[in-house]
Amino acid sequence: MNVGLEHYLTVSALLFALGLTGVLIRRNLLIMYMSIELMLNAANLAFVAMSRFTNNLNGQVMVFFIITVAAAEVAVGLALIVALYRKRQTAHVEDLTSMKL
Amino acid sequence: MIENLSAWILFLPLIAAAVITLFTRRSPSVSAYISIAAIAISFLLTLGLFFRLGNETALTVPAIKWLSVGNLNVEIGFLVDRLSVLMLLVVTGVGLMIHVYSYGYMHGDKAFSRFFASLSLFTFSMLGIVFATNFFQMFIFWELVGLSSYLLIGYWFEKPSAADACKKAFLTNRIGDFGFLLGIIIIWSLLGSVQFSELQNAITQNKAALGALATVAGVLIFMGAMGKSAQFPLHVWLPDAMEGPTPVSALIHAATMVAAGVYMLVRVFFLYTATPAWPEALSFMEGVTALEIIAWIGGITSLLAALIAVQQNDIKRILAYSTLSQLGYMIMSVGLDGKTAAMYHLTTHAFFKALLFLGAGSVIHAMHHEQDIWQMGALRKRMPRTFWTFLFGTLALAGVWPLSGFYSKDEVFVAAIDGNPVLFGIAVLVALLTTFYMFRLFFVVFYAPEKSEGASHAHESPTVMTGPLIVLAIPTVIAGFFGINHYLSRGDANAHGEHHGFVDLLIGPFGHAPLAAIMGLAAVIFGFAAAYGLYYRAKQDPLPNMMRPVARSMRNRFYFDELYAALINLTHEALAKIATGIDRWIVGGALVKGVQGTTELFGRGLRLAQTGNLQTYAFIFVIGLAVLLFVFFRP
Amino acid sequence: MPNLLSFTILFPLIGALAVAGTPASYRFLIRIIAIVTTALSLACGIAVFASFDPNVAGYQFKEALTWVEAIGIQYKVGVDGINVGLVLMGTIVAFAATAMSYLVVERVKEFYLLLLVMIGGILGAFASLDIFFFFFFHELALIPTFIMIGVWGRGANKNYATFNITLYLSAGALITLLGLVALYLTGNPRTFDIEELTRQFSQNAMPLARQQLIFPLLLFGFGILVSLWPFHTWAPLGYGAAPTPTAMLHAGVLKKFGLYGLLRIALPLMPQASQSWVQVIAYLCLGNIIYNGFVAMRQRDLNQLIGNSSVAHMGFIFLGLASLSLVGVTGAVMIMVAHGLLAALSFAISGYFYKEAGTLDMDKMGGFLQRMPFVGSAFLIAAMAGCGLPGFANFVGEAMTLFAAYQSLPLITSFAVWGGLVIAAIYMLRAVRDILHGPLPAEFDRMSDALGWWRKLPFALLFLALLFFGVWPRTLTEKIQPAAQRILEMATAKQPAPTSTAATVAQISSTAPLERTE
Amino acid sequence: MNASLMIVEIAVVLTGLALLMLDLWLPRERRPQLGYLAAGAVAAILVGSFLWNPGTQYAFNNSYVIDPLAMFFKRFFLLTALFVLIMSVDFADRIPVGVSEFYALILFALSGMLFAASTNDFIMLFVSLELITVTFYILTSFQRHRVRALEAGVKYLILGALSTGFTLFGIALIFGTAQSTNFTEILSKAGILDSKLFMLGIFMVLVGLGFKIAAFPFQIWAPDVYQGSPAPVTAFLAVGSKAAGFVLLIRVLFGAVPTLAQNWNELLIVITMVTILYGNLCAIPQRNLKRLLGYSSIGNAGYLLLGVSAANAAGHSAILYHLLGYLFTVIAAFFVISIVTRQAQDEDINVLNGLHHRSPLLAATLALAMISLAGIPPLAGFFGKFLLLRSVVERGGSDPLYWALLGVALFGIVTSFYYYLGVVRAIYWSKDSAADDVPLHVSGIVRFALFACIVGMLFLGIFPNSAVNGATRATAGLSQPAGPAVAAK
Amino acid sequence: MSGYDIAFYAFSILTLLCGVIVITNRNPVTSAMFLVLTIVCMAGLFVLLRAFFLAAVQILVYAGAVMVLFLFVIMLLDLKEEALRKIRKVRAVIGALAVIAVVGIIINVIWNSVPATTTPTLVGATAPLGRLLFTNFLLPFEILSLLLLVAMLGVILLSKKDLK
Repeated sequence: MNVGLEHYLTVSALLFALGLTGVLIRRNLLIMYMSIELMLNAANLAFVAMSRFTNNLNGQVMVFFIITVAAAEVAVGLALIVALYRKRQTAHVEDLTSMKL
Repeated sequence: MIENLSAWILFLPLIAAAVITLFTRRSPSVSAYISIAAIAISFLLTLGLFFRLGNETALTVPAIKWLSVGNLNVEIGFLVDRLSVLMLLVVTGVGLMIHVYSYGYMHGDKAFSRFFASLSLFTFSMLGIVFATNFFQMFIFWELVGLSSYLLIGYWFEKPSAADACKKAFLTNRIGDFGFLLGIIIIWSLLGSVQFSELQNAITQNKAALGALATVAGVLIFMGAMGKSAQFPLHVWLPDAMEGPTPVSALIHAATMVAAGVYMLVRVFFLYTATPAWPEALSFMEGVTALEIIAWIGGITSLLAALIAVQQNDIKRILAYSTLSQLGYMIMSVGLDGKTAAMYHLTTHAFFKALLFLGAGSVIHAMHHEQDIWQMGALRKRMPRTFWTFLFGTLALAGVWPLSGFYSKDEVFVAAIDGNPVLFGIAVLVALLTTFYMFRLFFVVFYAPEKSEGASHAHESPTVMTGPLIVLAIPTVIAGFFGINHYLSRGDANAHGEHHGFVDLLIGPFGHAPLAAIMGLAAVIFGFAAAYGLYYRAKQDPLPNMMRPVARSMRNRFYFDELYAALINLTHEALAKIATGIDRWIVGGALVKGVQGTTELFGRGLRLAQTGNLQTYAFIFVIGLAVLLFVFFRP
Repeated sequence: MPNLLSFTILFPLIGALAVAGTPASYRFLIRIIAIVTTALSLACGIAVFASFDPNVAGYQFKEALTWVEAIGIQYKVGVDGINVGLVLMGTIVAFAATAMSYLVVERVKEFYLLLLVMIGGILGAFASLDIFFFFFFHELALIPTFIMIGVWGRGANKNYATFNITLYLSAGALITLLGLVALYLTGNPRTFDIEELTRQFSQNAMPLARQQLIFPLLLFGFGILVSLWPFHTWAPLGYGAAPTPTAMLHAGVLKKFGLYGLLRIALPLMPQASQSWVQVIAYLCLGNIIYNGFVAMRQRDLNQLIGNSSVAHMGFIFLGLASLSLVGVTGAVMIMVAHGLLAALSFAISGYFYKEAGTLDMDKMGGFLQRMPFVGSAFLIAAMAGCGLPGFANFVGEAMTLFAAYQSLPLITSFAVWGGLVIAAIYMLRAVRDILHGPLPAEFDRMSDALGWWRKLPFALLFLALLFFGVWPRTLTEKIQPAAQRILEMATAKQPAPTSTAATVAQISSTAPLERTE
Repeated sequence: MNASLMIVEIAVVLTGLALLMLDLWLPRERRPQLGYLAAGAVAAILVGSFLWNPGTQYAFNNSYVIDPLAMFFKRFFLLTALFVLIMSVDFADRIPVGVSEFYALILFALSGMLFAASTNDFIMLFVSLELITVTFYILTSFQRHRVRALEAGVKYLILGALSTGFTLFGIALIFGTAQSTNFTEILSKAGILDSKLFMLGIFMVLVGLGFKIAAFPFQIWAPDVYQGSPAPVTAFLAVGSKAAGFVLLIRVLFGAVPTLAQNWNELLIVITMVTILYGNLCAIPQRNLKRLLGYSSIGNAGYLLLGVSAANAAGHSAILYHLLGYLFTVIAAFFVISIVTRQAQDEDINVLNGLHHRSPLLAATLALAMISLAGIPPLAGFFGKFLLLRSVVERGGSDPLYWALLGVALFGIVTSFYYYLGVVRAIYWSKDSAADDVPLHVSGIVRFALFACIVGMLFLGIFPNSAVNGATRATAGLSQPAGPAVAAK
Repeated sequence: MSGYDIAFYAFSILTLLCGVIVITNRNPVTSAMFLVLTIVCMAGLFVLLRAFFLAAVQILVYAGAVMVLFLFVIMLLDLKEEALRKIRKVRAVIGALAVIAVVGIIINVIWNSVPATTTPTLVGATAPLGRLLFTNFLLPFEILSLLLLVAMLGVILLSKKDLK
């Protein structure tokens, strides 16, 4: 069996699952955020594979966009986390429950 | 034509009531004059109507179309025939006397105007029943009579006993009216009309028109009479109704209103000629007719009331039970197919019982509202006019020849002897008891030594009160000589043209039914003898010592009030408690509050998901997603 | 230029605007505005009633204005025999309630504003011939009710009562709304116009499946609004807490909206469904008459008693409707009018008692007739009318419904007669006995009767109207009868012969959405 | 490429840039006034947009579309931003630094929404969505001296990024299966719905949109973020961001895969039901005003989803109408809350006690807003819910599932009375008044905005004709395929 | 198995392994470092897919810029190792089930309905990519520039030391 689209997509899905698991099990905001980056990368992989196997370059343009957006998002996100850390001296999610119910 | 003035007979008292309520509340005398004038004019017009009727059976009077929807047509009509004219005479005649008497009796009462307004309202309602050409109209005025009775019994409403009594009277009547209305509804649904003439035609043409419901409908209609005429088992309200002013007791609870039941039964007697057709399942009821039930109820009531009367000490209550007993006679008579006899007795009874009540009122007035006969005594000398008129009343009630009561009671006996020997026996026993308790009362009040200060300082009442006594004493004595029964039955074709001489009338009873007449007189003699022996000079009641338990039961009215109280507690109060409980705890509580509470609880529960913890949020996000994915993309 | 009927609705709303523009400190002026506008409305109502011609088929005083053309909503009003009496009754009660509003002393401006809006909504609801406005006006009247109970209400559990009545009635209204929307979508072409819908469905009966869908929605939606058993608990609770004018208007007029809706919409448009639901209605109405009668017997608070008795009276109206006969339906409309006047009178009196005595606990009261012969007598009259005494309009209506219902529902009717004659008498007379009769407790020595014709007017007006229709019922029945006849002709129609059996089966079993491919 | 079609967006972006420039020349204390400039510009653009009637045109390789629907939402967003800017000026004293940036960010978010309104391509969808989302991360935590603001920002950030991940993965699947990301092309691809992978892709895109509109099970962020954000941002989030989600949802579901919208009725119904229930039930015991509105916004997302579930023309126009009513209502509510909480430094319902005495205008506005939210005539909320319910009844036929949906919707509406009227109660008949009975000062322009909101609520409720017509016209272009049941007939 | 296949499996397994370490290692710095490795391995997969330009961008932007930023922040905040915590079993099971369900279904769908593919000929060269970017995708590109501006503003506002 040749390596085909489904193989790439499977890898991508597994990577996506890893990211999801990370969000669920980690309590450190930064690591959670890194896990989300994993998910974005999974999407990137899917795009590139799709692009390759359907002979459509648009997918690669999309990946380009995603990387840009991810960069922007990371910048904002990290700034936020840092700001919060300065205030609360913590980056752990269970400490961030001043608003609930 | 004078019959076209029938509406005035009916509405004059109403107008009087309205005028008094609206304008003359603050001038009592004017109110009284207006009220008296209204009933006097009504009486005169009735007399005119009587003479206009002459030998005719009925007159046609244009009716007012009142309600007409679909096949429900109701008119306010004016039925003018012998039956109604006789009843009109009784109502307006006796009523006029009582109005006049009241002017004296009630003098100085602070709500004098209200009294006369209510009295006029009552007269209006009562006349409406008499004039009724259909069931619906009769029911309307039937209820209005109930209302006026309520108002008059509760006239001294600040007295708790009076307030309770009027409530009791109205409610007991309502139970009867329940049957009455349901009966009317059944008849309407079967025959499509409420008009007496149409119903009579329908039943005459087809005796089985009421089918399986004939007896049921008949008994239901009778329930109306049971309430108004205070028949067993709805008799309990009447004695309590004596809480009202004495003229009211005389007019409403002796002469007229309580007789309305009898009048109604006579009026709709054609219903009871229908043959019942019981359905297969109820074939064992075959042969049971409404009339039979009516007769027995009447008989039982008369006996029961007479027994209770023997051991009462309140002068008005004795008379009240006596009224019950006499009403029982009338009802029994109707049940035994003796409707003429019933009406006859009704008429004479109206006179002498009104007389007795007014006499009692006179006594009470003199005794400063003391009603216990064992506080009175030796009033014969101090109140001669009252004494004499009262004597006539007593004799008439006892049925002493040749007073009016003898003749009418004899007619009842005749009906019983023809119909049912057992009931005849009861009737004779009641006659005996009647004589006994009436003379017990009479002796204790007028002959026995005085037993209180009040009794020794009593004075004869003013003329405005004794006048009506004397006027009423006249028909009490002579009403038997007019052949009222013949006047009524002369309407029938077969009796037409028959003429009776005065002497024929005088001794007639001994001629055509000697057994009845003789038994009646014998009962009077025995009763009188017993009363004379026991009470002629009695200082206290010897009877309780002689027959303890029986007397106690009698004195306590055979415990009917207690029984009913228990019954109501067991049924309505219990159901009400259950319903309220359900309302509070189940419908209002478990359901409504439950739904609200559960909703809020769910809200509070759901809200717990909002822990504030980001990880939980992600968890919920993913779990929700997983569930949706699983449901919609499951392999 | 709007016609008389529109003016009947408009005057209170204009009054509301005027009140809104008046400074709150001009209390007297505000009161005058309210009274004058409701009086004008009353005059219009009387004029409409008087000039209504029962022999003309269809609606009179019609007026229509397009509102939302995209879905065909229009402001359309008109009266026929059914609602002409209700509008008149509404204006009478509205005037009386406004006149009784002197009992409210706090935040007068807001109160009158809400009161006038409520009145406008009530009258609009009864006059509307457009389903949407029919509902819209009802809501317009309902909301001020809630607010008035919440702000000016009394009693310890005022808040609970407010929320209870709000949630309950809103639920009812929304269920009704669903039914009405479904009804609108069933029309072909779709329309909110009641007249048009009636025309459509009298020509082609509504598919059975659709009837069985919409009818229960309307029945229970409206049923909640009318306190059909067992959805009644809001009524005594809410009325117990409501300020007097609000209770008068709601119990008297607004509550009839549900019944009016059933009669105007549910019965004629969904005949087969109506016929199949009649038994259910009949049994439920027995719940109202008997059960709530019993509950009323146990009440010791006058307002609770009146509230429960008013629930019980609704049973007779349902019974009349369930009879599906001319006499019964005419009687039902008659009771609607009569009970409106009666309920308003009862609550006006209890409000007055409360003002004078400071309590409505019947265990504490007694002998009031000595201190207030006028109001006391009025209460006696109301109690008597409440237990169906002839001479008052209630009797005529109740008797008619009972007469009519016996033919199809003998057993239930027998119980209803018991409930109407005996149970009603028990609780009404107990109230009279406890409140009016007996000795007067010393603490009530300072009470005074309604003095001056102005104070007496609302009582007298309601009482006289009750008496008028009781003594001359034909003034009302002759107007109702032709309209009721028309409604019944539709309501008792048999299932029309289907063009083919297969078509009917398809119609019934189809779960087709309401969309039509036109 | 007809870039002139983007004139509205360009104008907004230029305004934003101009603000950033002007900031440099203005003294600190004058900077808050820039908001008026921004508001004025937005107002001018709004007015201008009415003079421009481009019909239906496409640009940028069909990825951008101007049609009545787009124009409706563009005007909607402009109006929202106008109100939000006015509110922000009033709020400026509570923003310690970067007021002009705050205004500029609002404008940039607005431009993202404007693009979203014209989206006709999944790539555009992603990009405009990201522009909105990232801007909101910043706006949410703009008051960085408040821990709650930061906390809200972080929560929004993590969950937002999570949902972005799903959206992206979904777009990838769509791209791979449909070989295109253009809505119009996808619509014309026959048999694409046979691909389960494609459907999975759409589903995952819906996850992202569901997050934006706060639909179950992605609603969880809303209460915290609403509570933590500055009032103008919350208002913008509640109205603008939600509407953006809805316009994208409409475009995707009814513009690209209308048949799927029909086939997925069960999915949509279930989500709608749970969303309505969740929002309304959780709100019952809620005491914090902004949080309450957060739950309420979840409930309202549910109501709006009714129109999506109905998946018919009536449903589409009902969504638009209801959103319009929701705009005035929620903006009005946040105006009042923003003013009241400034003085009280607290957001508990208690701060409303005695508001009636302190400022009748504010009291009346908030009360009207609550009544409108509760769906009581004659206010806008009533007619909106009426139209939504109507669309479901129309679709439902005798299908029990739709009637269950209606039942739940009614239950939700009735339940919502409980807490909306609780607010009204606090305003008008609370027993103990707030500590100080100081009258609240309301500036002229805010007063004007409040009046505009009230007029909007009342006008939409009493004269819904023009708005309904507008909504109907705007959605007329959407495909209206016959429902499956009709096809079976 | 061709060399291509071997390379694919190698890169895939490496990517996933590194990913596992990212989410399991308790030391944030290690996590970040392994994320960089993951990204680099992915770049390898990109190369296998003939997306050379993207592979370069991936390494330059992602591994180079983004991850450095991450590391920088981790250092700045001086994050310690995450303390072990009690794992609530129910929660763990449900979470695991949920993730397995999500991924299982996705993979299942992928294998069941993967789109028909043609022989891959596409090469992700820079020139065609650039052409596309500035023609068909000009609008998203411009919007992204706006997004970057926003991000810049945001970062400055959120992290400027003294608030003026």
